[in-house]
Amino acid sequence: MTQTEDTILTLANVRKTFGPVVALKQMDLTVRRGRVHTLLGENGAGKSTLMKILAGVFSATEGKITLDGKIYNPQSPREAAAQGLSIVFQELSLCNNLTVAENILATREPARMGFINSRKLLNDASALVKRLGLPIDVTARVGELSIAQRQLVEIAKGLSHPARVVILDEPTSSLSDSEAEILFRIIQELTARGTAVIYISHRMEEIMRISDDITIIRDGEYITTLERDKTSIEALIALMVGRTMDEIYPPRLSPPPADAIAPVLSVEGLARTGEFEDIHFELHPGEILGFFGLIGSGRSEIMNTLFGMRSASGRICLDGHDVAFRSPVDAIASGIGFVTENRKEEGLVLGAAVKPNMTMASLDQFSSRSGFMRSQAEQVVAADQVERLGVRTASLETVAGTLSGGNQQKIVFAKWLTTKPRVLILDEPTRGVDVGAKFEIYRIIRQLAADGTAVILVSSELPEVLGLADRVVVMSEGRITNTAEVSTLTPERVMAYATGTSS
Amino acid sequence: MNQVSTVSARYSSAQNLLRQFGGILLSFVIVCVIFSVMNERFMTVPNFTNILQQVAVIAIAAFGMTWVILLGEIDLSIGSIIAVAGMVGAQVLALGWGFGPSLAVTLLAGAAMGMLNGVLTAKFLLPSFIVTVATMGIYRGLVSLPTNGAPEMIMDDTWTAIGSDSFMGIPIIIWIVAVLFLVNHILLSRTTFGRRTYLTGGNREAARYSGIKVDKLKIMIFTLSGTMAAVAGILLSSRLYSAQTNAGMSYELDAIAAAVLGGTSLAGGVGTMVGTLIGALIIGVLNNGMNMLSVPYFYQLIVKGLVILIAVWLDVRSKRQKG
Amino acid sequence: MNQVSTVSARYSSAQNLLRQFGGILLSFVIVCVIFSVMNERFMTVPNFTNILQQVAVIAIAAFGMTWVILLGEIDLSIGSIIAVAGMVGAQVLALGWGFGPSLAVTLLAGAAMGMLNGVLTAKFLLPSFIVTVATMGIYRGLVSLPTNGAPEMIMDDTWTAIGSDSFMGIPIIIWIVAVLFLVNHILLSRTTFGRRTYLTGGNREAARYSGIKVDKLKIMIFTLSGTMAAVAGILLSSRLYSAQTNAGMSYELDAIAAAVLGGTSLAGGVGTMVGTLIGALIIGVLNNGMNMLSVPYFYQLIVKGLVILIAVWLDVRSKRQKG
Amino acid sequence: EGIGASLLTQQHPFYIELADAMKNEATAKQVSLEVAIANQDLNKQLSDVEDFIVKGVDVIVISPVDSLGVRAAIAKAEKAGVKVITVDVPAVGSNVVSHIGTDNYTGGIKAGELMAKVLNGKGQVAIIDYPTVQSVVSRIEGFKKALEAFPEIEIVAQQTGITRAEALAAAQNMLQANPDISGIFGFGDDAALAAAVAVKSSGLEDQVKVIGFDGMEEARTAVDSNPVMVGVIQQFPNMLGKTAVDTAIQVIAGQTVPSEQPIVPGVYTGQ
Ligand SMILES: Nc1ncnc2c1ncn2[C@@H]1O[C@H](COP(=O)(O)OP(=O)(O)OP(=O)(O)O)[C@@H](O)[C@H]1O
Ligand SMILES: Nc1ncnc2c1ncn2[C@@H]1O[C@H](COP(=O)(O)OP(=O)(O)OP(=O)(O)O)[C@@H](O)[C@H]1O
Ligand SMILES: [Mg+2]
Ligand SMILES: [Mg+2]
Repeated sequence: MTQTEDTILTLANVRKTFGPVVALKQMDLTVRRGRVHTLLGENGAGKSTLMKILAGVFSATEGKITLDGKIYNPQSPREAAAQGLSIVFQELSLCNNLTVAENILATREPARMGFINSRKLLNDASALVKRLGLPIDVTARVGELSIAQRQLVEIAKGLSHPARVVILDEPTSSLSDSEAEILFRIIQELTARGTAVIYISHRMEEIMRISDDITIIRDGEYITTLERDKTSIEALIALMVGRTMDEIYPPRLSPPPADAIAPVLSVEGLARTGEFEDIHFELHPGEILGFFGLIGSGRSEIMNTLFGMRSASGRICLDGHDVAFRSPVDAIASGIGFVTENRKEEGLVLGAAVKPNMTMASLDQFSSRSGFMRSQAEQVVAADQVERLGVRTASLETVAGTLSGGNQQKIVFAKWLTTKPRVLILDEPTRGVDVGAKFEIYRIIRQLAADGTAVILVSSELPEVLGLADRVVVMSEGRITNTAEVSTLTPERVMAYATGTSS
Repeated sequence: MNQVSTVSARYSSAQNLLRQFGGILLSFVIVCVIFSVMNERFMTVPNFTNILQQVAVIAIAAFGMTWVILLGEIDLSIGSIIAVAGMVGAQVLALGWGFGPSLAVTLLAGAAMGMLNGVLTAKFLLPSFIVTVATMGIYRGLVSLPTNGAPEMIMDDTWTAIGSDSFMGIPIIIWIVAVLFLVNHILLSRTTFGRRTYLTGGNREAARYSGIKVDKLKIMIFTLSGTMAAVAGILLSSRLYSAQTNAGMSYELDAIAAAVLGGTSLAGGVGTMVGTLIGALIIGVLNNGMNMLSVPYFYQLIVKGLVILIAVWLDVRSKRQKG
Repeated sequence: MNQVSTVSARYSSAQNLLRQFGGILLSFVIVCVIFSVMNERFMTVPNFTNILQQVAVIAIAAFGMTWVILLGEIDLSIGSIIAVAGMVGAQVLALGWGFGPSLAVTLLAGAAMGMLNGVLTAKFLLPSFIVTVATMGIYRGLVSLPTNGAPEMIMDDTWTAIGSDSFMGIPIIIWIVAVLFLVNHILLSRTTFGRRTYLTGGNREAARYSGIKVDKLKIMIFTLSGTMAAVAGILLSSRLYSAQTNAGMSYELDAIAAAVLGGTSLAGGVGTMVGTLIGALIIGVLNNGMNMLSVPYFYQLIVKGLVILIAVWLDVRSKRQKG
Repeated sequence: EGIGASLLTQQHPFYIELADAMKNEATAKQVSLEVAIANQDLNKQLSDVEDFIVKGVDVIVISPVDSLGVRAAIAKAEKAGVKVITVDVPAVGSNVVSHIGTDNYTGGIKAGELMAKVLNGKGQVAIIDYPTVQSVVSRIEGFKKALEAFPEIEIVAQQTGITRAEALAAAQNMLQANPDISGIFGFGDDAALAAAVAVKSSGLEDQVKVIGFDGMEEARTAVDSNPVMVGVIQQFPNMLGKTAVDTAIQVIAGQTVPSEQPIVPGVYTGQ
């Protein structure tokens, strides 16, 4: 790798271990001013670890880092920020008890002699959000926001102070395309001013669109750096996973079910004040029904309602019978599974091991009549899921919280596969998942559908919805604006329905 | 949208006060009304002066406790610190050091005990519950060493005046509570120190990532709590004209109850000084009112428990209804 | 991958026991060695029988507390439940109901008090800390009503035999501790009930989304804790031949300390019965050993606090080194 | 070998003096004496006694946490062949070789008579009590018994005030609710001294008289210097302690000792 005039950050032989775990084996990197440098690697490759080293959260076990030619070794996030480095963390780092404004300017509050100027704080935050063009209300309490909105807050927070290097660790994982566009515009403005951007994402399309340089990491090791114009998605994937992959969205294994088959789930006139209204759709066995919409369009709320977490007016029929779930217990008993969008808060017990996490929704399967755990059976099933989904974990006893984001997502997935659901609701199932794993998950979704499971796929990634679903429900502001066979849709048409410009 | 004010300004108007503390204020008013109806002497200025004086020690300890709980930690040692502070003051006074120096030494002792709690929690990574259960015993043991368990008389007139004299017609002890309330309230709601406490209590990792020195903050807050406990100990010893080795026993529970009654969440990140003050007042009014009505001791225990349950329930309910 | 054992099997081998409880076992051994060197009567069978009997009440209460803490909750009312249980037993015995029915009524009373805690926490959404601070007072008030604060003698020979007789050369009280330990240990480590407790304690929302009936679980566990406290109360009253209205005062702190010493995390989701038993033993050995050495009372408080700090610190350190 | 003593508490001047007297006497008579503090917890007292038995003391001196509940500890000692002497608080329903104690009921009567005298047989009286301690209950009973002879004296309030701080609050609140109170009886020195503070802070020094029980130095000084404190029933812990150790030595030597050794309290009304 060559040092050039506009080099701002270099890493050489950086290594990081957590006790026995080697997160980074050997990393090199050269980042240049005014360019977007993307890091690409599978889940657990060590990307976030590397970024946290740069952000002063961890210090490297070995290696040398220079910033603007000077040795750079920050001991704390504060020090890193002082040296002109800012970061948008992958795992959300917000305080739910405070407002958006208070979070954005946390530790940088306008203050005199320690006294905070609240008015100025509010004004500064509003101005910042307006300048960035982000659709968020700075007076809202973060705890009341959806995951996607929190991600926007996180972005605002990361960009709240001037920086020479901006790190964005999977900033778009919960965003839909239109919000992502805002971010891409911001990135363009940053690079135009000469700021270096380090970008991490698993979405290949956007990587090809916005990157200048792309570095591949595999198993904590530097593989190579390529210029965007001199490579292709296929080549990148091959480098990243170590093999070639011809098709990201696997083809259907069997023809989509005929409309004649009785729907397993049908919903009529479902409404919840202020969140969604007049929701109606049918779901057939073996079908994959996509739900697309911008953030806050109400999809997650509907799924929570179907799962018995919230009440709503309207009818829900399962196998032709009206049902009224009072809790997830009822929903699960009726054969519904739900991969939630917020895996940290709703999906995983981060402090527990991989195995109990995988079996927690199907404990009755592993219970003897007298209530004892059938450990052997549990062991077999969990090991099988690890194998099947390719979860990267040292063992079944590894604490789930120490796994990389994508691997955590696979565990949540495994948890619901273990329940063998008839209806599986997937809310952003591939959030933060690498292409290899995504392919695995898509393959599993296809397999499930082929076996007769009815799948609802809520996603903010349009290619994913169009690539997998049989039919697509498009939502805008709590209403369904269109339901159609996927073959009749184009990305442009879907976006038009989603933004409410066409109906 | 512009009408919505910031967190700190949000508490300023009476209407907002009502909205935020509706549940707990309601309980307070109900309790006061019941007692007034049952005893005509309850609703009098001298009796309220009385209540404020009696509640002072708990209230001040609860101010310190509120900080600790906001951070998501707990401090069970403050009852013992109250006792140690009184004893240190009495001993230093007995050595003839005079009021000012004795006061300073006592406050320093409280700060040091609090700081020790903080260092053990922050630097040695021990859970604060266990640290302060342990130091609760250690400090309670220490307090008894100088006198072998006996109380120590306090002869200093200035010291004892704190607990019994008045300034501008209002007992000094009430002035102290008022000033400490204001200081703590402003510190919490208007300064970066307070904001850092909320941030850290809300999400420790996020606070660390945002560049807050969490360890330092923790140590500072335990030191603050220890200092508040020392002030409480000074007031108590001055009210009793002596340092008792069993002073402040189980006051930590009253202080926690006051804070939680006032809406402070034990999970950290949520709470206010105003709430804590109201919580402490409820406890004080209850104790006083039941004494006035000659409710037997055991029934007092029962009634107090019931009122705490109802008050917290009203509060939880009113918060849930708002969404 | 196949080498990896299951959660429950992990504790079975001696080596794993050492790995998991290294820090705390080390403290236990050190304390025992020090006492043996300083007093030759310490390391004798009669003295260890002694220690086990003395520690029985705390250990059993701590078993119940471990469940509650694992769930991320706390139960401060168990000291009072211990007292109420003794009093209920004594009163029912005094009515002439005989041993069996009295035992049943007492256990039911404990279960009911625990269940009330659970219902208030789970259904009324009140924080368990405040619920149990309140019921601590309420139950303590209730216990005094039948006798107006006086103790009640227990004349039933079977009841008093529990605390003083032996079976196969080993005191009955030790049999009871052993059996309850095994029951709780197996329940926690091998059943779905135990698994649900760990998972819910680790992340309540995730548990709810996975179809665990969190409210029901919570009520069951508080009921269990109340029942364990009732057993502790029965043992205590049988050891004392009487029901004391101030029995069990502040035992909740000892029970919590035992659990936390044994590695149970107050945040929930982490802990074992084995650890709690070792924690209770450390506390028992300390109390006994210092008595044997005639350490004055106040120094005992200090030493006990210091040992708790050191033990938890050793434990935290050994866990951190492992990764 | 030697004497083991299990005392109720170490946070009260009475028991500190008692313990000191025992230690001094033991030193003087050259016997070994070990003191354990039950801290008002009967279970701890039982454990302390069990530990004494394992250690092999010859005699155990107990000041029971509770008259009835101490039976278990005494039975344990009996089984192990260790003789028990009670001091201050008697044991009910079990055999001890000797009891040395203040006659609390008589002391209460003396307090009542003193109260009647300073009030000239008429007025409103309040009591600060501690209902779970038997010796205190006896004092209050004696006090009330003595006042029965004076129909113009009315007991208008009775509240619990275990620690000095609680007693202060209780006294203040009783005075607030009953402004015509002219006498307060505190079950112990702490309660009485706290009541005197409450009287002063309510500005009722000319109206209210306070009588205490125990008669430790601080209270006696207060009687000497503070006109509100008109008197205190005086116990003699040093005598109790000395007698207890002497009795224990006699028991070890195999001599017979009197089963009751009552120490009648005095009335201290100043020099
Ligand atoms: N605090 C920690 N303790 C132990 N191991 C850790 C810790 N943090 C990360 N790891 C391990 O380090 C490795 C790299 O993780 P990292 O989060 O950097 O991956 P990543 O490339 O960002 O993956 P993803 O794409 O899923 O976000 C993983 O094996 C992970 O389990
Ligand atoms: N816990 C909550 N409390 C209050 N409001 C909420 C909560 N969760 C979501 N909302 C709000 O409900 C609305 C619908 O959000 P929902 O999460 O269902 O949308 P979505 O289409 O799934 O989009 P997203 O991509 O953000 O998940 C939004 O306005 C959101 O702010
Ligand atoms: Mg990552
Ligand atoms: Mg959503």
